[in-house]
Amino acid sequence: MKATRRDLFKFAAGGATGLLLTPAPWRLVTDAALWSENWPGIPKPVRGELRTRFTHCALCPAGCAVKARCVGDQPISLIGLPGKPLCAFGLMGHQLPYHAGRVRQADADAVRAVIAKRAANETVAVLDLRPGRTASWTYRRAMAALPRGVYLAARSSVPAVNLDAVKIILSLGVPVLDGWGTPSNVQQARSHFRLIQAEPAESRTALLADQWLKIRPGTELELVEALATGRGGAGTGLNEKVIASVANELVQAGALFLAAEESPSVLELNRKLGAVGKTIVAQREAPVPRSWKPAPVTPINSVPERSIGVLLIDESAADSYVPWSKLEGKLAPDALVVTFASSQAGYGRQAKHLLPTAVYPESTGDIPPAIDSPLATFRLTTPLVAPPRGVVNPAQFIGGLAAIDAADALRERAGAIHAAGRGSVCTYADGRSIPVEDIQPDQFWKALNDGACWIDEPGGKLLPPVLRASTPAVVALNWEKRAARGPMPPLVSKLYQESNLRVRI
Amino acid sequence: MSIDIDKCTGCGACMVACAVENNVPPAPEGVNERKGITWIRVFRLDNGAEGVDRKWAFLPMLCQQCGENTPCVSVCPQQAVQLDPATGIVGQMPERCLGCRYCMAACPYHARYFNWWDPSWPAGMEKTLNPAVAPRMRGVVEKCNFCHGRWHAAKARAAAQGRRDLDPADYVPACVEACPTSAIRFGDLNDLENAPERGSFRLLEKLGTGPKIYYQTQRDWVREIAAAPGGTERAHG
Amino acid sequence: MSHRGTLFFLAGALIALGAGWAGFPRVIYRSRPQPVEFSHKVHAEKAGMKCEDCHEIRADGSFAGIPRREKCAGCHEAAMGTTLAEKQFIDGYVTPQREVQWSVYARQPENVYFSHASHVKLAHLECATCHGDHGTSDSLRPYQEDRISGYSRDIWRAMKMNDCVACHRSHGFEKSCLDCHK
Amino acid sequence: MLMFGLYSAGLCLVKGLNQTNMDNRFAFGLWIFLDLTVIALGAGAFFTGFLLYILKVKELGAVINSAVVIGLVCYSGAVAALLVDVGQPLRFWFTFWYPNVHSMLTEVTFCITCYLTVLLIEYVPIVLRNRRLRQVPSFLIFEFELHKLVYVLAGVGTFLSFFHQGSLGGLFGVLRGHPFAFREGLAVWPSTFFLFVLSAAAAGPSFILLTTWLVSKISNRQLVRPEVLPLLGRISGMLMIAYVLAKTVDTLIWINHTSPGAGVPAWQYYSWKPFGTWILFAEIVAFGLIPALVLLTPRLRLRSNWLVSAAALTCIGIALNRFVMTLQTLALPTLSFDPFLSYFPSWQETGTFLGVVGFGVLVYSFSFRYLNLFPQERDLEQPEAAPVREPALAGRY
Repeated sequence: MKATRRDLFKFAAGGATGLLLTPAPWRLVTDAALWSENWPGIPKPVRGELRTRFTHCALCPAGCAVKARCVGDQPISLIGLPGKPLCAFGLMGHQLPYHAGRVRQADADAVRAVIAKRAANETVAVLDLRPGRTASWTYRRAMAALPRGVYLAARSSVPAVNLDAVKIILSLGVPVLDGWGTPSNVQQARSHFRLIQAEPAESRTALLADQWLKIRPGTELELVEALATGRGGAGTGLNEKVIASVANELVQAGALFLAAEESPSVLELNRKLGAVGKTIVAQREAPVPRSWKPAPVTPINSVPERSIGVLLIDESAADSYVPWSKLEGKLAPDALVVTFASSQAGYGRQAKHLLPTAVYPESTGDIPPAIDSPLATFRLTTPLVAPPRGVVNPAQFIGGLAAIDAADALRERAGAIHAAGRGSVCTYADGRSIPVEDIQPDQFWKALNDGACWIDEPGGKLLPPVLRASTPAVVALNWEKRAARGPMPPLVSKLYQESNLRVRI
Repeated sequence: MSIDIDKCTGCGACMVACAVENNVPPAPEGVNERKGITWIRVFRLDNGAEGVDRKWAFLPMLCQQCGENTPCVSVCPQQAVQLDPATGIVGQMPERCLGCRYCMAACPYHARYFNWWDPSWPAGMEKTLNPAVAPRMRGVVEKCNFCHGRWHAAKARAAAQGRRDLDPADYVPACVEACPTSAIRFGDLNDLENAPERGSFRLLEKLGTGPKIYYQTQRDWVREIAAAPGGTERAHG
Repeated sequence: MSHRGTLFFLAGALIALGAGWAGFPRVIYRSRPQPVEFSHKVHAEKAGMKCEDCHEIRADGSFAGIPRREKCAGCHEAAMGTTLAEKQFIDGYVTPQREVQWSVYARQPENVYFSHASHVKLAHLECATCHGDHGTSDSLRPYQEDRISGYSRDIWRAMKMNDCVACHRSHGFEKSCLDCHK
Repeated sequence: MLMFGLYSAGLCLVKGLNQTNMDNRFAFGLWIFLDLTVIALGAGAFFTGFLLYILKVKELGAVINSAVVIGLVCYSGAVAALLVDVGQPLRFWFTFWYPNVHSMLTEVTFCITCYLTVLLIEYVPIVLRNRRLRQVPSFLIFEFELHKLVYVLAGVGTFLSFFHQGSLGGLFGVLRGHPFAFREGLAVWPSTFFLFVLSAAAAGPSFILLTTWLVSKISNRQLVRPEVLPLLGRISGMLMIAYVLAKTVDTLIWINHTSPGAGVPAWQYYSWKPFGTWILFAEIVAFGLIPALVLLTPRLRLRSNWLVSAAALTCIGIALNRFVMTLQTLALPTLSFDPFLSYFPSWQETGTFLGVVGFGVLVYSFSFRYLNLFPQERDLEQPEAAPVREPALAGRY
């Protein structure tokens, strides 16, 4: 018998009916839906034991204490300590190692060789974009050891601000409420100081300030003069009644007077108002081993033109940048510029070589006392993540040029601090604070590494700072400005792109 | 949960902390504030004045966890949205969601977000994801659930100690934990000490959706703007 | 004529049924052996160990799951028995300090939250209630995963959502999706 | 056009909905508008069926087939668009497996799918009338059986479509979050439920009238007896007038009671350009009352150009109403600090839209070419069929 077309139909129909009575079709439909739960492209978070580790945030000079929640050794979220919160940027810190623009590879040895050759008979200069660290001391030691070494700091040493004593702040465009100083301190002090913001732009601080002086761009110093002398100030675009009342206010309350830029007149006014020595005090550094012989800090302006043969720039923890135009003139015609950075964003374009560095939270180092801490402090930032292979530690590299082993510099300094026997160490895990003389050096060192802060004892009156004309009354430190130069964690898109909360500067 | 608008400085810490906690991916190319995913989103209000009289206020907006005839729950065709009777949290089930976006149309607070893109993190960053929260797939709706992963963790911790009930300290959402000015406070509305304080208001109360987020402010213009429904010319959405 | 048609019809139906019931399961699951031979029986009986000795619940209530190499190495630093499996394990993993890439039979989908702590410590469930006789099995059966959805076959055996829901319902614990989903 | 449609739909399915210009605030776009509109226009199918088989309005036998095809076209198109519109098409069956009975969308999905099958079954006999198929005896029997069924089907169909037309209205009526759309209900359904049913019923006949007229113009044949179209017009007109009245009452209630109750004075909605009060006027009077009156005045009704343009107006009116309910609702801000939103479909959306339309035109014209859509056609002696010119159709669709 031969099957006709109709039989074939019947056969197919039978097959279909039969199939419907099996799990197959239903399972396929279900699986298709399940597949949509984990089709390619949906990552699976790593499971593991949850641990808590402590470190300090190295993103800005505030150096807030950080409590990291880790799965195994991998931090999955950062948070501040109770009462000492992190800023938005700090909360994303653990994502920095994964930003797209990161540079990972370079031939460090070749660069080292070249520098060593030229260092013999040319001026070698180190530009330190965050002075006051132990690394900075290493640079100064190295430069002292080299025949013609010069140590340049991006900014001269900053006096500290004693926020507790502050009654009123007149800020010339300093983002006081938006990334300046230690956010938690500013927040707590906010209740007892009045903020007058003189700024042309409608910044966040300006709008949150008690009073906003909307001055014409570039008339900050004119305003200062007017406040000092009580005359003029028409150029600022404010009427003299306002200026007078502000000046009056400042005199009433021993004011702190902030300025974004270095200027003698600002300094003068601060002195006149009696802020210096009361609210503007000397920045104190933690003790340093006596054996360390540092080179002096050379102001960039005093470097002779076209004198630098080799310029080494440490961008690894930059908090303030020097405009390239300012450096260019100082370089010899065939100068060799090497920058230590994690991305091309900074001086990478101008430098001949870029040696990749670890980024927070991979990096190891210490954070100088915050601008709003009148007391000396010593805080380590210890790696939460292992840095990738091929990154260079600038301090060890530059130290190496002068045959200085900087690997243990931090430990040596900790030893010196312990030897001094002053102050106490506050451990974050248990929140206890122990006087230094009560613990052993290695305990002290261990505590520092496990997340602890050494704070000098408050004793003694706050010394007035040594102020040169070039000293900024108070430097504006602002992660947003810094971020404009350096890479940002991917999630900042939440602030800049997916909401209109902030605008890029 | 109660939010003090006067304390909010619009720093955005809550938004970041939330995204980190809940594995919300960073924005792909071409995402704007209308296509992005921000379970908590800080809106910027201003008093409409110009120049030095101009004042800002920041209003953190998250799912209001509506308690009475919750708009999104009733509309979902396949029970992907649910009001948890025990916690009062409005839960969104990404694995059940069809992606019809009816719930988003229904939500007057625009607190629901659609995954327009496949979730993607820069290479290596998926290691930093939070195992307590499952990443969502493309084409589904997601929203704030008061960091439910933390609630689970807290329960597990309690269980390990043989407790069934939670202490208030055991469970705090990420935004609350991160807020530098503690403008956002969190607690069980059933406890007396968490009863909304006098003068606090809720957004679009008249819609009768019974939101569980209470806002406070001393500034009249803020109250006037925040409390009034219907758009304003000086909108800053 | 017409019953000839019926014949064809039935033939089709039968073939389809066969394919659907017998053939389909073979096709849909990808099967792979576990990297190391392991006998729960031996550990339970000879060594007299209990489940929680290896599969512990951590202090924070999270579940450690399959023990990591260190834990095994705690006993098996050097060979204790004479079995080939143990020798392979020590040479292949303990000595070179490699982690064993186990395939987890009971691995739930990513969006499922399951707390062993609350089920074991509060509800006092036996492991066998969900895991069956796995604890007394003498050898590890090959791991079968669904080719399309990528989930383990064991989920379909005894750990489907319906199974959870059924039990929760019977004990009146069924509150909301968020109880078990994340 | 179809190709382009398929391509853009494919893009949306493969790359995801980021291809569209919809966003978190404008969660619904062109497609939902399309769905609501075509389904409303497709309502002609059920209503004509209802009149013909249940109320025994015999004249309508002339257009019933065409009506069924239109219905089929519209519904299948709508379903296709919906499948592209959802983020996870693979999970479509969840709605049937885990239905949430409180959701209007569930109601819609259920009814539409059921009704689509009904339409398919109704479509079968039309197919079977095809000359060549008629040679197969067993099909003849089958068809005969079906004919007994058709009354049941019509009943079921009417019931189903009555529901989903309504629930489509309910879709927005229940949006408590959008005072602009929210309406208090009669029984479990908001008033929009019934308004949609009514308006759909009103628009359906008009649309059939329109297409019939179009087709006969294009194929320059007379398809139906001259009295049929005016009849359709009259039906449409009567329903329309009812609809307009109901709508007016509803609007008044909403302005004076519902909306203020939600804390929004109604004028606020219309303070946003370009949606001034004119849109309300257009919806109710220009595209509602006027065509209704025209269709109800016998003298005008008998003039084909008046008749047709009135029908057209009606259809536009319905489309406008659907537009207001979907897009304007979403565009209006709810929070005080919301902006008024604007939205313009991306080319992928438009492509899919056109694809659906193209598909509709294609199916319809093929059915017209090979099947016997207009039984009376053969009675009215005519020259042989002229080929169908699609673009012309497409443009006017």
